[in-house]
Amino acid sequence: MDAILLQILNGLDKGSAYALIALGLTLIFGTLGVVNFAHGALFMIGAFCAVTVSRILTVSRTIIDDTQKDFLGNPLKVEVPYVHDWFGQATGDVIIDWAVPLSIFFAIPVMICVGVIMERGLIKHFYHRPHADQILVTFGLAIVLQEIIKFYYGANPIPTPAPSAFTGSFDFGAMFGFEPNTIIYPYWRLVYFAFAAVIIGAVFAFLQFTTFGMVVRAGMADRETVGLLGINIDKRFTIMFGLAAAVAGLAGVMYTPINSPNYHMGMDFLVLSFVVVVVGGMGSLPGAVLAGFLLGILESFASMRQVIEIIPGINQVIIYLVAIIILLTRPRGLMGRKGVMEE
Amino acid sequence: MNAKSEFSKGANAASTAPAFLSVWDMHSYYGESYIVQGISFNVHEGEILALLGRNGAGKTSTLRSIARLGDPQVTHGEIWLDHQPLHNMKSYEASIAGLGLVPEDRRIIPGLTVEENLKLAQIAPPIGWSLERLYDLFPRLGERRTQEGITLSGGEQQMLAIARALARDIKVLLLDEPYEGLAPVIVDEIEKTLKIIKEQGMTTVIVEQNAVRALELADRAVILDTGGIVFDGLASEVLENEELRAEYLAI
Amino acid sequence: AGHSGFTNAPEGDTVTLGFNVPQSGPYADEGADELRAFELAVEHLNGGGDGGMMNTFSSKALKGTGILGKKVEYVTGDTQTKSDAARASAKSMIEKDGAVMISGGSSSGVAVAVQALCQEAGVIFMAGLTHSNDTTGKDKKANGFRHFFNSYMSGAALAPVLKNAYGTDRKTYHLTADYNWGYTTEEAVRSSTEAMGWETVAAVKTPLTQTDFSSYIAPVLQSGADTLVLNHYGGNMVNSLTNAVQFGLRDKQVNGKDFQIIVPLYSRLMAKGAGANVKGIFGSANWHWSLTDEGSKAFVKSFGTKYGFPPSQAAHTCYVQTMLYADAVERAGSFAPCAVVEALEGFEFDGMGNGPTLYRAEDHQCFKDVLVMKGKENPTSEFDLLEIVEVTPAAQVTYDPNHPQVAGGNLGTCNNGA
Amino acid sequence: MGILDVKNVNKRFGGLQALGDVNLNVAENSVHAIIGPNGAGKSTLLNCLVGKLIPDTGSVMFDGQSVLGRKPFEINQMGISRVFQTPEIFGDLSVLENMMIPCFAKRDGAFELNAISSVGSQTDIVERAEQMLEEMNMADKRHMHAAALSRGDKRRLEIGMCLSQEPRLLLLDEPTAGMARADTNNTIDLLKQIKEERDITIAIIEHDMHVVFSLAERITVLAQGTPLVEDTPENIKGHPKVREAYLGESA
Amino acid sequence: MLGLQKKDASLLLLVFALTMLAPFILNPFPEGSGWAQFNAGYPDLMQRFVIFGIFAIGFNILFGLTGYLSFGHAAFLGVGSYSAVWMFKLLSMNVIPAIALAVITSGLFALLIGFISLRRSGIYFSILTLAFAQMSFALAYSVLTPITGGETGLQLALDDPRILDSISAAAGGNIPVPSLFGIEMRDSSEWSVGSWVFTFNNGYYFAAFIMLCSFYLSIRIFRSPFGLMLRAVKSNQQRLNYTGLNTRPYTLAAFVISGMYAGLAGGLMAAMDPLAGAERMFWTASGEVVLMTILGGVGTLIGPVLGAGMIKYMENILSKINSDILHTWFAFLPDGLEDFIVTIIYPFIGKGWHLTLGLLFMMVVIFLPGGLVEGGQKIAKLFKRGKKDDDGAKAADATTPAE
Ligand SMILES: Nc1ncnc2c1ncn2[C@@H]1O[C@H](COP(=O)(O)OP(=O)(O)OP(=O)(O)O)[C@@H](O)[C@H]1O
Ligand SMILES: Nc1ncnc2c1ncn2[C@@H]1O[C@H](COP(=O)(O)OP(=O)(O)OP(=O)(O)O)[C@@H](O)[C@H]1O
Ligand SMILES: [Mg+2]
Ligand SMILES: [Mg+2]
Repeated sequence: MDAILLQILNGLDKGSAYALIALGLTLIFGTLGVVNFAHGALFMIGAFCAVTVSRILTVSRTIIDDTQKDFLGNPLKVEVPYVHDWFGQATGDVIIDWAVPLSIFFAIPVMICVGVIMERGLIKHFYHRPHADQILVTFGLAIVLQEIIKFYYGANPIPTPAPSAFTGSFDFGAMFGFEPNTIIYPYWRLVYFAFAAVIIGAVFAFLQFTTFGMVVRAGMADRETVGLLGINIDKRFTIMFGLAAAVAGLAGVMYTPINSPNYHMGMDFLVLSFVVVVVGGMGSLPGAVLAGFLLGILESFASMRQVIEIIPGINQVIIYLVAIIILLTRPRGLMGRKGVMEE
Repeated sequence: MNAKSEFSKGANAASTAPAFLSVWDMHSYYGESYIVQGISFNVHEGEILALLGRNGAGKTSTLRSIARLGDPQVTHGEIWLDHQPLHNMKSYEASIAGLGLVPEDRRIIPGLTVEENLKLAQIAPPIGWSLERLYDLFPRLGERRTQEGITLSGGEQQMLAIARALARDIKVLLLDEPYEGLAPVIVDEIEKTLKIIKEQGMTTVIVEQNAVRALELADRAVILDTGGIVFDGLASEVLENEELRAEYLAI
Repeated sequence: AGHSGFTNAPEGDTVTLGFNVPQSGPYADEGADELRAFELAVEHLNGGGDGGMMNTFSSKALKGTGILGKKVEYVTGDTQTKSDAARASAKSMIEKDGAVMISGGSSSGVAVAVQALCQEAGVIFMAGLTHSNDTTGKDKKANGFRHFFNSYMSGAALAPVLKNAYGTDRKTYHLTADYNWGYTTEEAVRSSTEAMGWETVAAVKTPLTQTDFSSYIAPVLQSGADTLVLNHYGGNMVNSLTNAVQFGLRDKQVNGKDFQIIVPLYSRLMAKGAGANVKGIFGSANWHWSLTDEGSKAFVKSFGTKYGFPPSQAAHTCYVQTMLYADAVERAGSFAPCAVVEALEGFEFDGMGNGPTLYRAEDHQCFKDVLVMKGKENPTSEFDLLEIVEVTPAAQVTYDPNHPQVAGGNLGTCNNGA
Repeated sequence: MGILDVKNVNKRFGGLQALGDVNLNVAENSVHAIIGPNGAGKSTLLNCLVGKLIPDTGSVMFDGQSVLGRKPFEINQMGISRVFQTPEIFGDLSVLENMMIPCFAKRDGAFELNAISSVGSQTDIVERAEQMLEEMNMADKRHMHAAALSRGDKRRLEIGMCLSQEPRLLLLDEPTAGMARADTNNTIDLLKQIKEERDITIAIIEHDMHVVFSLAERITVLAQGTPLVEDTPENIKGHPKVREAYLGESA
Repeated sequence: MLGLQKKDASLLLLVFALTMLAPFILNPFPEGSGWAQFNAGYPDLMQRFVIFGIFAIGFNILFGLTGYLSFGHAAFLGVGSYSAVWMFKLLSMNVIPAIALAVITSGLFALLIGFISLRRSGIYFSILTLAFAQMSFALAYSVLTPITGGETGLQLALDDPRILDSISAAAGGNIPVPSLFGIEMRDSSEWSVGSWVFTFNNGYYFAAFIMLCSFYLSIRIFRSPFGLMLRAVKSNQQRLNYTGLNTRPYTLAAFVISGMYAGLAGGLMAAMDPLAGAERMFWTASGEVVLMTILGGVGTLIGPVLGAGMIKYMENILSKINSDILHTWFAFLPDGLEDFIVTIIYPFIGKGWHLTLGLLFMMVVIFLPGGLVEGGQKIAKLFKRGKKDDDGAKAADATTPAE
């Protein structure tokens, strides 16, 4: 029982990551119909926004400490962050500690810019081109973005911890009368879950309660006719792209404390996010979110020792297996709309 | 439009003409195929102009060029609507400037209901007929307002396409084969509507294969053949001119 | 090119070595460090720089005049940490550039694949970072040599230290990367810890492509285990360790003991990726820059002077492998692979950082001291993340070539190729 | 007993009764027209005949065999060909290739793995397709991409494709909509000629009364999903209800 | 010729000439010169060109003709490789049975996966194929290690049974190498002219011969009624159904044929280098063949081969250029300038080769929509301009897909 509850919790949180990534992708892929292989790269850039912010916060001057020696036996150079100089050691440390949450404010404008530039400069010319061309150009872009990050930040993962207030975990089990330590849950993951819920809600509200969503859907189905009705669809597509990039970026920022970011993290998530979007059904936002959570939870169950013992290797394939079953039983995924990318 | 620069800047015959909509020496291409081969004509405020010709004559291409749809690409020429230079505009700007086109294959937007299709037309200003008024004119649409637009019958779709154009406050209405697929009674109905909106001062260009009906409705007619104008005059003239009818319209 | 009895016999006054390292993919930084070491080794062989370990190496055959008087040149390639790509790259070095020796790599999959290729082609393979037992176990090849230690040795070296630190009554939970290296490492650590009385509660395999290990970590406490062994390497290890710390495992008490985490194979770059999470965690390593023997000091000095930071253990291995190869050629007086194999088989040496070392003839595995490491509590710099807690003497990690953990396979005979 | 026998067919879309108890009997070798207001269910009825829709209840027999439950390609292989209301052609292929495909289907059946011989070497097919294009007056366009055809031409091509299959029952959904008068007349002649030369049955939906009255031997009037009357053209023309509900004053 | 139209026949001849003369064409720079780095005329890379060419040609039969974008084709390649290696292990080092089994098993595997995946179209189909391939990869890498060798790949061992070869098995502790009735695949002969060295490798010519056959077959398929039907599927499935044609067997046949091409490529790969790794089935490998096809030109005959060549060239040549080599190239420049130029170029070569690849992808789609073939056609047109091309040729173009 508690084992199952635990995996549901784990699944929810894995699911919120999947859902958040898929949400950004489905805005571009499910709604605008652009096969965006660079989406993972956007997620990765978001994560590196957090890295960059913590680097900026720890920009330091160097002092020589004669009492200590470095590996070559020379006096040790010690780095003192400027924030220490400006705000004092204690406040400075708190600011550095809160780098990840602070990066949200940095990431939003950056990601919107990245999205807008990407759309205006590149994707714009590909709406009416075959999907094959979109794949090639966005894949190329993804590689380029990835390599740029690799060039500046290296290939090694870069630890980007959560504020110390959020380290450690929370004993759920004890709260609900289970044995202590049976159901523990890290604080940061709770934060991530809540954050995902807020973002998902906000995006829904934006697309549901404004005519924006309808216009964009219409524009994707038939740009020409929408133009005939006096609507500047290009502008809205651009906004949509900026929004999607921001969502992807924020997902990345908040993910950094969970897993140290590295330059290929986007590629690692790419295939999975496509699977989530398609299983959710093309063109459906709720579908993508639902599929994210569903796959997250099922993946968690499949990784239970008791399950692996019965079906060895199930944890390796569960996501794909479920995807196949869903796509075979429901022709357009969980909640897909007819006619979107069916040919 | 990369062709913009090629529009002649100085002496433009069109701009001085009293016409409401005027097309002057327009050339358009689909890729490399040269389709609209330098046509000029004027439409005066409040009149109905019938644009006729055989299949493949270039009628649709002409309307699409005027509506600035990008394909075919206009490489040379001027288009003026009520003193506004359409040839410098994109299609959405042309629409805001007052141009309304009912495209030939109706172009109902998949995924949207009937009502959403209409509402879409009322997002950008200027807004024309209200939904109620449109449903009054086409009760079938009112009954089906929540049905997905593309599941309508062919004729119903045609009604929706016309209604959608009227939902915007337009200065000129371009109709590409509006009677196609409509039952004779409905054709009568639409004809009446066109007359009504003409009385209200609407300027209309109608492309129609049912030439007789179009000519009976129209004040003037332009006949196209392989991308060029072969006749420009009063509609009644065409009806009377056996030779012309036989040669270009087979009626 | 040419037919002098063996593949790619050097013709002019130069000899070409092939350095095949991951330049793209997750291990690119490790690869870059390996490449630095290779470049340094070539510099030293050609008489440049301060000579590095050439001065401390017990064999004095090398003179800084290249190898057998031929200037050393090298080509580089990208393994992408994929066996196919690694073989393609190695093949191009052999077929196009005329390399007589291939070295490098940072995974066992690649090492085994390239080693087999070199055996077929008739060139020498000096393995880079590869830790699986298989490389010199069931997949051993006569033309291949490994300086790096292996899973068995990790287990053997760790056990006594763990016993001292955590006692003989522990319940362990293994998370194991679901592929060959993971299997051999789990087996090694399990058998050595079980031998000292620890109980293995569970062992769960995790997919290679897994990035978030939460669903594997969370049930650990429920199982009643008080020790978690992460048989993970690279990105897997960074993530699983980060996740484990996130779940607060290290703050917990189980069975009345502090919960502990163990990482059998450590590397400095991984420790860097995991950041503060490594503090106080035990693991093993092949070599570390803080060793104070003469060889290590010399190497760290020349590497650090040239590049500004201390070398990683991967860099050390690659440097040493290049030196050992060059030395063997000198001693054999020939570049012919079979001559080199003969010179290296059973070769004993010292001064390369891990004390007296033997290249065993039976399986071409190196036997030397193994380090047991611990994440440092108060690092002074970004390189100073691990500290040596124990140098386990070679004798303690030496095993019989027919030991069940490494049994199988056939070394075959050396191949000179064309 | 007719070649096509539709009994008590019902089809609902949600709350809408698109077809209600439709009975229709088409005699062999006749031309049977189905007319009716827009949205009457004419296309829906055809959809039920070719397997695009499955009726909720009722039976559809073709030549003594039930059509229901068969896949579209099986139904076509039984001898029913259909022209759609909006042209369905192979836009990416040339006009000639468009025409060859139905010829292959006719000769080789639903599937034939002929991956080695070249299309050009199938002289019978090529000749047949060329001949069909001649008949449809489209030979000069044989190398064009079908997507680049004008709308009227697309429709002609589609009719030609269906005819080339020499079906026993040809279903035409507004075949001449948007077609120039001259071509409409050609099409009427062609259909007449084909009907005379071969034993073919034609069911046609049309809003163009000129076409209907020059071809049809019997006419069924459909309104709101149910047959209103079935009679000869002469009687239909004079039928007051039909005049009111459908034909309007222009008939 | 060979039942082909003149245009196709000349294309085939061209490809024939190119493959036969590849050792010369790909080695334009004399040994030892700075540019020798760019020579690609060594056996392994030449083999790779033709083998990935086969893979891409086959993929194009499915994707180019029917428009069904499979994102799991690497699975068939992997299965082909595993089958071939098992054949080497169990039966004989002769490449014929190995390749035959590779083609058969991958065909069967494709039949199974195609039968299920083709129930859906568009992106849903793509994700189904992707899912199957990823499952194959994951299992091959882990649970199926006893069959696949897992991480280290499936390799030959000295004590493999090799039933048919047992008598002639090479003595002396070395594993025998794949051969065609005694002609060893890895054997090469060399020809030096001046400072040029040209290598003629048995394996390459064997693979090239098979590639030519596959290419010929693919031309026949493109021009056949079957090919026409596949293009019709891409254009309008609905119309095809109402024209009395059952689309399913057509698409399934195309899927299986392209799966067998992939298996053939996999088998050949093992024949050239008897090792089969699971990474061959990873999604990036499937993605690679998609990219190759698009890069060269979807639906064109020669495009996929060009695309394959391009990507493999970048992967194998560009990645090997290191800063040392750069310095030797620009050594003639004054020091400061040399360093400057090297710093500028350095991020794009060696470990930065991916960056160049990404940029290349973007450049090609942006400037040559239609892929490399389109670029070739544009150049050809420039030359033709002077010759005043006739309209007849243009009209003929419309009936046949571009090359
Ligand atoms: N997308 C296109 N690409 C190339 N040529 C085209 C394209 N669309 C139309 N054409 C060609 O342009 C010419 C004019 O076509 P257009 O559609 O304007 O004719 P139309 O007068 O509207 O005919 P119809 O009465 O049949 O609708 C035709 O010859 C047609 O083949
Ligand atoms: N998929 C569907 N879902 C809901 N309603 C539908 C669907 N298809 C058709 N209808 C409705 O069924 C009715 C009959 O449509 P049908 O297309 O058969 O008319 P029709 O007689 O062919 O008219 P027209 O002459 O205008 O083409 C219409 O009112 C239409 O809106
Ligand atoms: Mg038209
Ligand atoms: Mg209809």
